Amino acid sequence: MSDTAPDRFGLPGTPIFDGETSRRGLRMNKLFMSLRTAENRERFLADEAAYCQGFGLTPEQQQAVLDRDWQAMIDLGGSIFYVYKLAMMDGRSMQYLGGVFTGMGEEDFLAAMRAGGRRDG
Amino acid sequence: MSDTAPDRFGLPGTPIFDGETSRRGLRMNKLFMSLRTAENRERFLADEAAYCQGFGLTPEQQQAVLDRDWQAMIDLGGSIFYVYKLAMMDGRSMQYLGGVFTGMGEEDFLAAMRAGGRRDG
Amino acid sequence: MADVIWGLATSHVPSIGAAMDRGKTEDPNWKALFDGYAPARAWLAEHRPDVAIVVYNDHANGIDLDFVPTFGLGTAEQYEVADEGFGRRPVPDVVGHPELALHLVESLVDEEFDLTVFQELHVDHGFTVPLSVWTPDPGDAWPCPVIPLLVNVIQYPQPTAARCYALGQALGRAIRSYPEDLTVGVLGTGGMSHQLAGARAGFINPEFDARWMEQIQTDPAALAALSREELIRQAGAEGIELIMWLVMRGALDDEITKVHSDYFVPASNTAAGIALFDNRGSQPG
Amino acid sequence: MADVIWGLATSHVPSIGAAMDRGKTEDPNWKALFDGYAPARAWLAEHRPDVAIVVYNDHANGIDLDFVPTFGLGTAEQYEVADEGFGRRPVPDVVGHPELALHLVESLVDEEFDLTVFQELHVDHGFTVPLSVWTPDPGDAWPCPVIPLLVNVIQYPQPTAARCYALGQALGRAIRSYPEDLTVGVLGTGGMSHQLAGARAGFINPEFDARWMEQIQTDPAALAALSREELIRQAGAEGIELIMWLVMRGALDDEITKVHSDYFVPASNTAAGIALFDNRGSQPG
Ligand SMILES: [Fe+3]
Ligand SMILES: [Fe+3]
Repeated sequence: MSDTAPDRFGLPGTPIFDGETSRRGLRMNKLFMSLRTAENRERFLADEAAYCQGFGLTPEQQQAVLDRDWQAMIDLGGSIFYVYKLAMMDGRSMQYLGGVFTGMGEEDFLAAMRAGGRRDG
Repeated sequence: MSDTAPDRFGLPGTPIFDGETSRRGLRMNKLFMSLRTAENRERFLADEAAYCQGFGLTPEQQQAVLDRDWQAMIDLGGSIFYVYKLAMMDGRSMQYLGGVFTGMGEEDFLAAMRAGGRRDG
Repeated sequence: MADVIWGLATSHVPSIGAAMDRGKTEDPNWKALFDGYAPARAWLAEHRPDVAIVVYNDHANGIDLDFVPTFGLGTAEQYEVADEGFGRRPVPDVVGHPELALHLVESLVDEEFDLTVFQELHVDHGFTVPLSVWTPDPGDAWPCPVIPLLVNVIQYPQPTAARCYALGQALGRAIRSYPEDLTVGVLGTGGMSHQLAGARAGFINPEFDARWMEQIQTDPAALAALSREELIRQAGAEGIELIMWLVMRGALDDEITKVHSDYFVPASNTAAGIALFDNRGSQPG
Repeated sequence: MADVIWGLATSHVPSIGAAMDRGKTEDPNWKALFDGYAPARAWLAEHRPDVAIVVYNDHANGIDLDFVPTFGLGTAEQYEVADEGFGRRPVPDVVGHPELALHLVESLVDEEFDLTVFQELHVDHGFTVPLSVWTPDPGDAWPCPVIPLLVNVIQYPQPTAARCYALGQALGRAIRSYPEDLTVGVLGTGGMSHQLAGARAGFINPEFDARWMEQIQTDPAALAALSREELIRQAGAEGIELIMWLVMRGALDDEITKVHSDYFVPASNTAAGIALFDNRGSQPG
């Protein structure tokens, strides 16, 4: 877990999208949701920083979006269902994201899933 | 009560805005809510029939709006809080509407309210 | 631990706000109403809480009929005052209290209240008029952060009176379980008897209102036992919004002290009431 | 009187819909999953209800985070299929059943479930994938009108598992109290174990899933006793959406007959399950 999301639930490695997280990520998640339309995707791609500023992202959130730092987006309040809209736009799959979050890389992550999924410990 | 709103509650003279009524009046109530902006009020006033059609009102609802038939608007699914947006645009008060609904006229209605309000039968 | 220090019940008729905004409080049609507010306002000015919770309903301004939540709770940092059609009221936007609000959400959902959580909400006269009743001259800011608690009173089926009272009781428990020391004021708004449409428009029932005013202090369970239909029969189609007073009442102790109450007819088409209760047990004022 | 004739639990992973929409159901990665659906689909095709209720959650398509209802129920005549970003699924829009839906709202609000009532709603894969699992080739229309029942599983605090089960039980009573003779199918969607983000992404728990699959039939009260935290620990951060199966289960009788079930890993990052239950008591099939 990151500094900004202390693990009050005792569930390590498991981001919980609670009210405080949702509050922190609201503007950024709204941006992600806006990417459902082709028109907004074009506007975003034409000037990503300006688009982020239009949605009122914090500097850290904007940097995470520009860098496609998926883990940082989650830490800064992104909901995976919303973050995924940006990944989809980039042509990235949920398995690609799984590879990023676990540090395994997409191929190994996919292989682990096909082998029955990952287990605790 | 009108034909379209049978008094299933046993409360004569008392419109109940229930789910069925809300469903019947949805498009019309949306029109009323849209009148909160000056721009929409101008568009409405420029061509009321076209504006009604744009919102998908039934012919009866459209006629009620064009005629400022306040009772018909209620009978056809209007919520008083939404219908009132149209009345406000026309410069009409809630007392004016009370005069219409009761058949007393605004002045007598206002006098009755100042005398302590109306009572049952 | 947070504590509810007072409960304020008040009508939220838009014309009360308009009379204030237009400087008509000394007008003969209005003077008695505002004179009746004076003792409550004076006491409230001496007892500013750290946070307030306003139990209210929206009137086609902040939400529409696409979705109607039975109960909604706002967790935002700020609530803009809605433009209801002809410019917003000249009053400050509302600062929220997300920390307490999020605590309330968790407590109430755990107690099986199926809240809708709002992070974005424009508040209308149902919300700002009670704040003006409390604080006529807020200047740049209301006296404290405020949390909106929305109740569906417009579209049948409204929550039952019993459910509103139970929500208030759970709200009281939730407030008392907050880890920080905070004082809280709770406002229950709406009413009293009135009906806006239909052949019975203009209906006012002072006997019922007197009963309500008495029992909201002494026997809220009796009021919580009333059915929707009985409430509409006795208080008028729109008077049913009195159920919001029961949410406020539930958050207070069984024994409360009345500071002041008053009753006035008509505010527009409505019987207007105010009732202020001290909830600080045996503590001195 | 209306009767629940069957309950169907199924995952609603978007890639299941995508595999169907792109003709990949015979692909080696998918064939076993769709083969596992076949017996349920065959039985369902023989037992078309008059109305279906789909218990599901939205995924940032029909609603956003401005307001998050714990429970929502749709009373609309029609629900458009959402465009989730790259064109809507090539499946029919959904015809609603306002009459039954309004009856359910009144019954459930009377039973103190604080619903949010939707008259306008775009439905996403959480809703359409289960319909596709049931009916792979709907042609121009789904087999019957459908009522959406939304559950917040995305933003903590979700309703407890116990509350979901209680909602299902009240839903069953509400259906049985409908004055018209109607047959009803109830779909509980989501799950099974999975987690999409965090260091534990990709987590799958076949032992827990097997327990869930067994007890959803034989001992739903045991599942309803699990806390949010325990569900997330056992089923993953997103696996908590299994609570929606409990709403479906609550609407069925205590004794139900399993028609078919199957389990498959992975559908995307998810363990996918299907379980079909006959609720017609001792009646012959
Ligand atoms: Fe009101
Ligand atoms: Fe899901």
